[in-house]
Amino acid sequence: MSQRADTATRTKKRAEPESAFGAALVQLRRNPGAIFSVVIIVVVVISALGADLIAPFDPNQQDLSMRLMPPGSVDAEGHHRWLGTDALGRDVLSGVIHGTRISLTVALSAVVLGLGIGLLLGVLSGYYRGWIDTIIMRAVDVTIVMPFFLMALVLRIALGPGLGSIIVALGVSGWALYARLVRGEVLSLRNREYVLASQAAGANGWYIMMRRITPHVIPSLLVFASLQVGVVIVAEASLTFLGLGVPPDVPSWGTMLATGRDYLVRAWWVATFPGVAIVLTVLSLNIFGDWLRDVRDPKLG
Amino acid sequence: ACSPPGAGTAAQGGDGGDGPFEVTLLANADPPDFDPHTPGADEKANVVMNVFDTLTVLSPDLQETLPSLATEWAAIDDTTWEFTLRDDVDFSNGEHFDAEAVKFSVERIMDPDAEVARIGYSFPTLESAEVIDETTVRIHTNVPDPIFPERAYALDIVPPEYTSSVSESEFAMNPIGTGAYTLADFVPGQQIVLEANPNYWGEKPEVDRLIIKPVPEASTRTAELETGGADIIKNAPVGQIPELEAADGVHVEALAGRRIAYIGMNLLPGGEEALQDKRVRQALNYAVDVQLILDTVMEGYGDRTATVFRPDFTGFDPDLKPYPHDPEKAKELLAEAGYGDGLSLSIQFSEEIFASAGEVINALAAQLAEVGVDATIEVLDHPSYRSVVIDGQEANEVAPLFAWQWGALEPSADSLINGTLETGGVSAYYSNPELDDLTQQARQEMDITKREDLYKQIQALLKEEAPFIFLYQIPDVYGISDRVQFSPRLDQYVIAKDLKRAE
Amino acid sequence: MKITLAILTRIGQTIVTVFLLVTVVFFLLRVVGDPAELMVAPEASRDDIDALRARFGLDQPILVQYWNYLTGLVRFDFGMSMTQNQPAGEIVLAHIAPTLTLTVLSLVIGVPLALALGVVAALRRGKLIDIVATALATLGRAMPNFWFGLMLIIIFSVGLHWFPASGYGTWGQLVLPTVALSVMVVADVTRLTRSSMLEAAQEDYVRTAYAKGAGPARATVVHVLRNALIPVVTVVGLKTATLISGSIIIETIFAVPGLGWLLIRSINTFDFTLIQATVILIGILVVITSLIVDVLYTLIDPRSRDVAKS
Amino acid sequence: MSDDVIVKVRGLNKQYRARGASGISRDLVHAVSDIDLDIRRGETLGLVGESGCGKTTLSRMIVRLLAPTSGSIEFDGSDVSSLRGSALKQFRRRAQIVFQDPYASLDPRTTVGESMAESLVHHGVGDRAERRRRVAEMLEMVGLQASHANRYPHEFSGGQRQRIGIGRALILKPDLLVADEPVSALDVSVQAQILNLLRDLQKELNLTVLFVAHNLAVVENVSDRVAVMYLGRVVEMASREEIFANPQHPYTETLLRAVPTAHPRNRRTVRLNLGEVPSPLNPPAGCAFHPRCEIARSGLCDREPPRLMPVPAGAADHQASCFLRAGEGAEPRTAG
Amino acid sequence: MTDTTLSEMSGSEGRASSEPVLRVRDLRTRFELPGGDFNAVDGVSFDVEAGRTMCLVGESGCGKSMTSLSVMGLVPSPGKVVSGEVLLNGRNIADLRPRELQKIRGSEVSMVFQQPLSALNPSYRVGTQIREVFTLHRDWTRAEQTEAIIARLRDVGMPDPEARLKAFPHELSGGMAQRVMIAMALACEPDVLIADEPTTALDVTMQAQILDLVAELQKSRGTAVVFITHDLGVVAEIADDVAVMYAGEIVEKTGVEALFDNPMHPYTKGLIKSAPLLGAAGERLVVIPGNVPNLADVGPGCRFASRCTARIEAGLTACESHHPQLREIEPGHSVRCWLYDDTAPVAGSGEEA
Ligand SMILES: Nc1ncnc2c1ncn2[C@@H]1O[C@H](COP(=O)(O)OP(=O)(O)OP(=O)(O)O)[C@@H](O)[C@H]1O
Ligand SMILES: Nc1ncnc2c1ncn2[C@@H]1O[C@H](COP(=O)(O)OP(=O)(O)OP(=O)(O)O)[C@@H](O)[C@H]1O
Ligand SMILES: [Mg+2]
Ligand SMILES: [Mg+2]
Repeated sequence: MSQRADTATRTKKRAEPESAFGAALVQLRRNPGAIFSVVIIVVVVISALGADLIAPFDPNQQDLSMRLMPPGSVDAEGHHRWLGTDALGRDVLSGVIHGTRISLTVALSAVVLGLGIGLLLGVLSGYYRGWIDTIIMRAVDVTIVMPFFLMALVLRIALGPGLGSIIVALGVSGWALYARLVRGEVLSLRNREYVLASQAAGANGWYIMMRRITPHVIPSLLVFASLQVGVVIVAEASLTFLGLGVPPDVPSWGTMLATGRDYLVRAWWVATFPGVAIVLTVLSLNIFGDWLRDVRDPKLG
Repeated sequence: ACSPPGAGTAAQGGDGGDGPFEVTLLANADPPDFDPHTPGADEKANVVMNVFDTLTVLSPDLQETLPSLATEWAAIDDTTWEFTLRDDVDFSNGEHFDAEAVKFSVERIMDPDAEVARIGYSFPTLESAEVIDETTVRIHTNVPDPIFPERAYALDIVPPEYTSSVSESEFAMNPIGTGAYTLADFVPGQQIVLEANPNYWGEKPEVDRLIIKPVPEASTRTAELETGGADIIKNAPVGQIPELEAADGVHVEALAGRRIAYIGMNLLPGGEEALQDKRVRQALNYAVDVQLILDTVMEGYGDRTATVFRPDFTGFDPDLKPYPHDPEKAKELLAEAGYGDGLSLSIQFSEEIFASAGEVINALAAQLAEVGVDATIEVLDHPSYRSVVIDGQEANEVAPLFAWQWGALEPSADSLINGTLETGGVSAYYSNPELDDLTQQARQEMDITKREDLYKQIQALLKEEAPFIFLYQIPDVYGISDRVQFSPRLDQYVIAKDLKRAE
Repeated sequence: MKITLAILTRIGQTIVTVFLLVTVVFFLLRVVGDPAELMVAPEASRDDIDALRARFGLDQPILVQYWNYLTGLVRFDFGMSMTQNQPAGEIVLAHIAPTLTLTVLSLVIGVPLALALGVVAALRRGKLIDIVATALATLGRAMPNFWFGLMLIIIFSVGLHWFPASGYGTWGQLVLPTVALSVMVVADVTRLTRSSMLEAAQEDYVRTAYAKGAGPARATVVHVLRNALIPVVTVVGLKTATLISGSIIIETIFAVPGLGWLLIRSINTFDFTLIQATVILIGILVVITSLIVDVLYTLIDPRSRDVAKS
Repeated sequence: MSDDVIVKVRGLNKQYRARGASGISRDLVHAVSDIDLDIRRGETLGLVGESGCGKTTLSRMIVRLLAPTSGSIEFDGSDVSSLRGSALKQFRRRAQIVFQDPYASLDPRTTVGESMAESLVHHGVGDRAERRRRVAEMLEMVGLQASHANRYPHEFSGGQRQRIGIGRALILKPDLLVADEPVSALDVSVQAQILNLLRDLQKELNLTVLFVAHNLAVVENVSDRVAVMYLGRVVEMASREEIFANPQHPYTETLLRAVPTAHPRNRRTVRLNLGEVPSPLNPPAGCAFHPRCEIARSGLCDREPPRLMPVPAGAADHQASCFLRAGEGAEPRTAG
Repeated sequence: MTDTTLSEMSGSEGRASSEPVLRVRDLRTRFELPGGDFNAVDGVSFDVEAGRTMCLVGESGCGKSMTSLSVMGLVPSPGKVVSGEVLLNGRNIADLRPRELQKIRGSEVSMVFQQPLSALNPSYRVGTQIREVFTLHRDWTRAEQTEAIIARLRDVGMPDPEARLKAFPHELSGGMAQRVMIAMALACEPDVLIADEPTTALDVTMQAQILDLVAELQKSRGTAVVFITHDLGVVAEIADDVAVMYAGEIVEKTGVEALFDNPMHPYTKGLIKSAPLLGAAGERLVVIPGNVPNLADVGPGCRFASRCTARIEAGLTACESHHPQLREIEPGHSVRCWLYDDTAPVAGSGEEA
């Protein structure tokens, strides 16, 4: 008997896909934090895509005679160095802009990689249960227990230096979280009546996983991923700080921070601006992710 | 610098002038152990050099060989050195020092059956030790070794009775020597405390306690020095040197160090084709402006070298000038060699290979780019980098260009050439029979002028052949509290008994 | 009866996880390279390297090495450290205390603070204090912690001379690393507390409380908070695990000789046995933490207790 | 029509392993125990029982969405209880199910048309156009419009969704339709629409229906025969008229007494003391109903579970699992 | 227990029995949502007298729960009571300060909800949750509280109440949990008990017991009960008076027998006929065509107009354009329908008037 009222409440609470989008737009207008985060994210994405057009200098262009110029100064050739120059005389602003591209590429690829693995294994684990589940979940445990830096180091050595191995390292160490999340969702989805209905219609396991389960997992996974992008940006910077990350000639926020740390007192701008870029971006991703979640789950909204 | 409340570190103990004088030294990490005869000399030096004595010592510039446990020495024949020993020396546990202890130490080092790896490789010429009487010992070498008395600086003397009565690892953790200090306390990760040895045979040192603390992060070491949490830090990040120079209560002491930085080239068969051409190698040397890098990136520290010879090396040729910065010449040579349209090379390094390696390599790469050499930078973590370069000839994973350095302890180029240039050297990616021959001759030449002459020939050959991009002598920069008087040594050791209270 | 069974099963799972961890770490490390080459001085001869290999059994087939290692573990023998003349197990044990001290301190400081912030933010939803608290919490996630750590040193040690910049042993030395770690705790726990408060506030039983005549304060503290804490416990548990294994950077910066510090050090010296021992110990600590969380969970959530009844 | 059995269930059991919070408790839930059941071709068999008594479990086993722990299910003469793979798929063409919750049983991200056509796709029926035609036809048959095929479930009310669910189940023209509480989630006014629809469709398509409900009045309205379940067992089975006019099992009597009256004038005047439903985790020994039963006899009813037997003794089409009532042919009936 | 006499005084004895304990006048509860604004409760008025049970019936979403929550002053945001009065013992709750309102809730008026298990706090023992009511409203010692808790649990027919005190909600069946809820609601002997579909989540046998329980307790205490349900069977079982709601409004209001004997509103008629009745086997059910309108866009006319067949039979034209008022057609029987209203405007006259 309970079901009748159950569904009555559920219709009030459940956000349906189409109407949620409209509601999301309306909500966006009402939420200054979300507007701020969207603006920052747009700026970041634009800098990443158009770095070559926007940045005033080649980020790798050195001039040892113009090193450590403070923000706002004008160099010998009369160019403004809005955010100053670093120890090799490279333009900090240009570095920050180009750094966007690398940091974002690394973070997004790592998240996509981790998400891909996590989604696949999480769905398999949650759908099939049994020994597949046991194996995958033990692997999850091990990955989570394994120190991230050890994994990063080993992968880096195994795969050689370069962006690829960092992406793999960051991605591989993230899969377990996604897999866990996905598995949890799948466990609750696989007994939904519409999944059973599909089974009754003669669908096989693969079809059900691909068509009836995965599409429902993805939205909450994306919300989580948007938060995770921020985590990965910070993790990349940390790896670089420990010398396990992005090579020093690649202008990423992490490398700028890592090399700039020696100048924190003498030339604060070298590390501060990329630091601010990280903080703002990650902050925005977090606010955005929170907001996405609120919109999806109107119980909190 | 004033002291933070509650810091409670011993560094402040000696401030008053009359209390015990404590000096705090910050290191990167704890040494693995304190056995002077096992590898890891650099990490252990802070303890070993203070706890143990050697037969001879070198002057801070490494030019002069001075008496220590040995009062005098002479070559008896081509392969025998005789040392006369002090008779008034006891180990800190009371065991008496005599010729047997020297023989024991030599045999310990050379023991082929030792449980653990010993540093036999540091004494390539050492054959055996012979006790003549209590205060006389003879060292036999397998080939004539003119510089053995200098090498003896690395030969730490251990007490035979104690050493053989305890296990390897016990000795390694509880070292007993004749030195001015004894190991009073060791808390892994926190501190090593050395205390003045009351029974020391020499002059009583001013520093009562030397405290060595491991602080892995360089910026933190700088901060500790600035806050008074430390008295001496080594190798502050170059970028922070001006900050230290400006800070209150702290001064900077620097020295052109014993380590020579260079860019190695993989010249073995299977290495980069273009580099086989001497003109290309020379062009690379012309292309770089090392002095500019020293003046800027290195904040004015570090001395340009013409080749890999230090000024203190036997036979150093002061007239041999470094390659000048001449991009035009470089382009010309490249064009001659058929690389006028440019050349792509990759350059490998690890951040730890020398100070500011990342920035230096970046700057070098930018300079190479100006003459059309596109140098892709590849950074490895230090351990893997080491394993790539050291003994990596067969695997041949090393990049065409790689940043490397060598720090000979003696004022001789021998170990450097042996390790990095002589055919088959552990990190040699070069093979030149002429060089091998000259090196072999110099090694065995007892006559000093002839030896000097051979080394001059080697230097000329090196400059001409340009198997490296020659860089500079890596500076040893110390940040020092104003309460301590310290003059750096070329060998980078902090010898506590040489430290003085500042007036 | 069933509770004991539950605990036994958990311990069984733990053993399996640790065994897998050991295996993964063991083989991963062997992929990486030969420690013998890395350990000797550059000036060493090939014979020295071979001697070293023989000494640590690195010349044996890998499966034999693995078997020997496993049989050693069963006897709690983690092997000799390759760089330090001591059993790896002893070295690792000597480095547990600083990590645990920092972890516990940052939890003791961070969790109550985060709870307070989260509760206030949830109660004043949309108000200034909510925005400030959430922003601060988010900032904690957004700031790379090495940067934050260095900033702390520059401001509070170099600038203000309030606290020593590094080391371990005095209370003063614990302040800055604890703050740096607490920020990580505060960030996540605040956010979770806030959202789980908001969620619990929607529950029917809160309406019941109001219908009974409870005021907002009572409804919030007695009814909402208590239930909101349940998911928070889980996250604090996970967080503790990250604190234990993730204190690497903080320990490096503040020169705290804990497990993270040891791990980085053994990674840098390629001391395989020490890496293995450290990772296994970290693994065990993490798994113990999750056991403790499970127990706490049972205490705080009566629904998870009824496994025992029927 | 009368004695042609299409589904023959014998000794059917289903046990669930109930997982505790820590994931390791090994309690067994006996959701369905020892059920024998025949469904005759063309009839509507109503299945009633209280929440948790195993109705859903039984109905899902019959269409093989769940595998039985033991026992057999014969469909049209062949055992389907252990079918797998393509044989199972073939069986599914002939036995379909309508779910209880009209909101949960349609994938919110799939159009109604696609959901309905899904079984056609899996069974390779027709091409796209043909499938679209059949979906349109079916939509109209259940009282919706062909144009609704392109809409998403959230655009429909509960009653409309339930129509879609029925349409989806019938599109393969199955022989057996299991309807698991298809109207429990609906308001009375909509419930009436759905009940009428089911009745019409059954006639039109010559369906056999297993109709599950907890509302006795609903069951009475649609069924030819009725089975009453209690705690995993069928305790009584008879034709509709028999069950309502002449209930034999004390539990059935209890159920009937508990139904609210249709008019205030017929209000109950005595307070009912009906007891609590025990947990299926550890059902009472013997007859599961004996702790609540007014006529239970200790030493008889608490020993072992009674089986379905003809009651009154020798009755052709009325069975109940009650020792006391079965023996009534011999003993005079005691309580009223 | 002086309270009992107090509540009795203010309840059944001290007041003329015609004086209702609860009067709701023209209550309007509004939701302003991005998707449109609407009145979930739209001008609802009713009275409940002490010792009587007033049933609110209607389909899902018609505003039954919002009505009850408005009476309690517990409308969830963004909902708001925008007009009308709720007079409890003559005092308008809208005029009360929050503290006074809190004093009233749980002591003068209390409520039982539909989902007993989620309405109980999962983290506290049953006894603790009942005790909270006493802590909030009575100056009793712990021992007195415990005694009263046990007494209340016994009242609601809880077997072994001393042991059940220590139970957590998840250890109870739905029926037991609902008894606890009722014990809690009646703990302070309120004048008014609002029960929002208290049996919908329960099985028939359980429902029968709960209905008995409510009726019995009410009789013994003289409590006024507002009983919300969608099940006409339950109404028949328990109600004295009935109000039928449709789309936020009351469309018919009368005594229970009158409602079943002589339903007037076409919606009420449909409702009664569409429910299958025991004993009426195999009959085709009467169906109300169409669906409940969306509250956010109700037209100017009768909200039932689009589904109403009677309107067509009677040839009424006003229904789509003019909103009917609730009128007392017979004594104690009010209907909101133009069929019973001679003043029904003729088509087009709306625009003219
Ligand atoms: N997947 C499952 N795991 C464990 N127990 C289950 C599972 N599904 C059902 N059960 C249990 O089996 C018993 C029968 O459940 P079932 O759903 O068949 O009952 P039902 O009669 O359909 O109830 P309702 O009227 O509530 O739908 C219940 O006690 C239920 O808790
Ligand atoms: N929190 C809310 N936000 C927005 N709309 C709401 C909210 N709660 C209820 N409503 C709307 O108010 C109207 C009345 O709801 P209410 O809960 O009173 O209905 P009900 O008659 O109690 O229905 P049910 O029988 O399903 O309990 C419905 O249309 C519902 O959608
Ligand atoms: Mg069911
Ligand atoms: Mg309601």
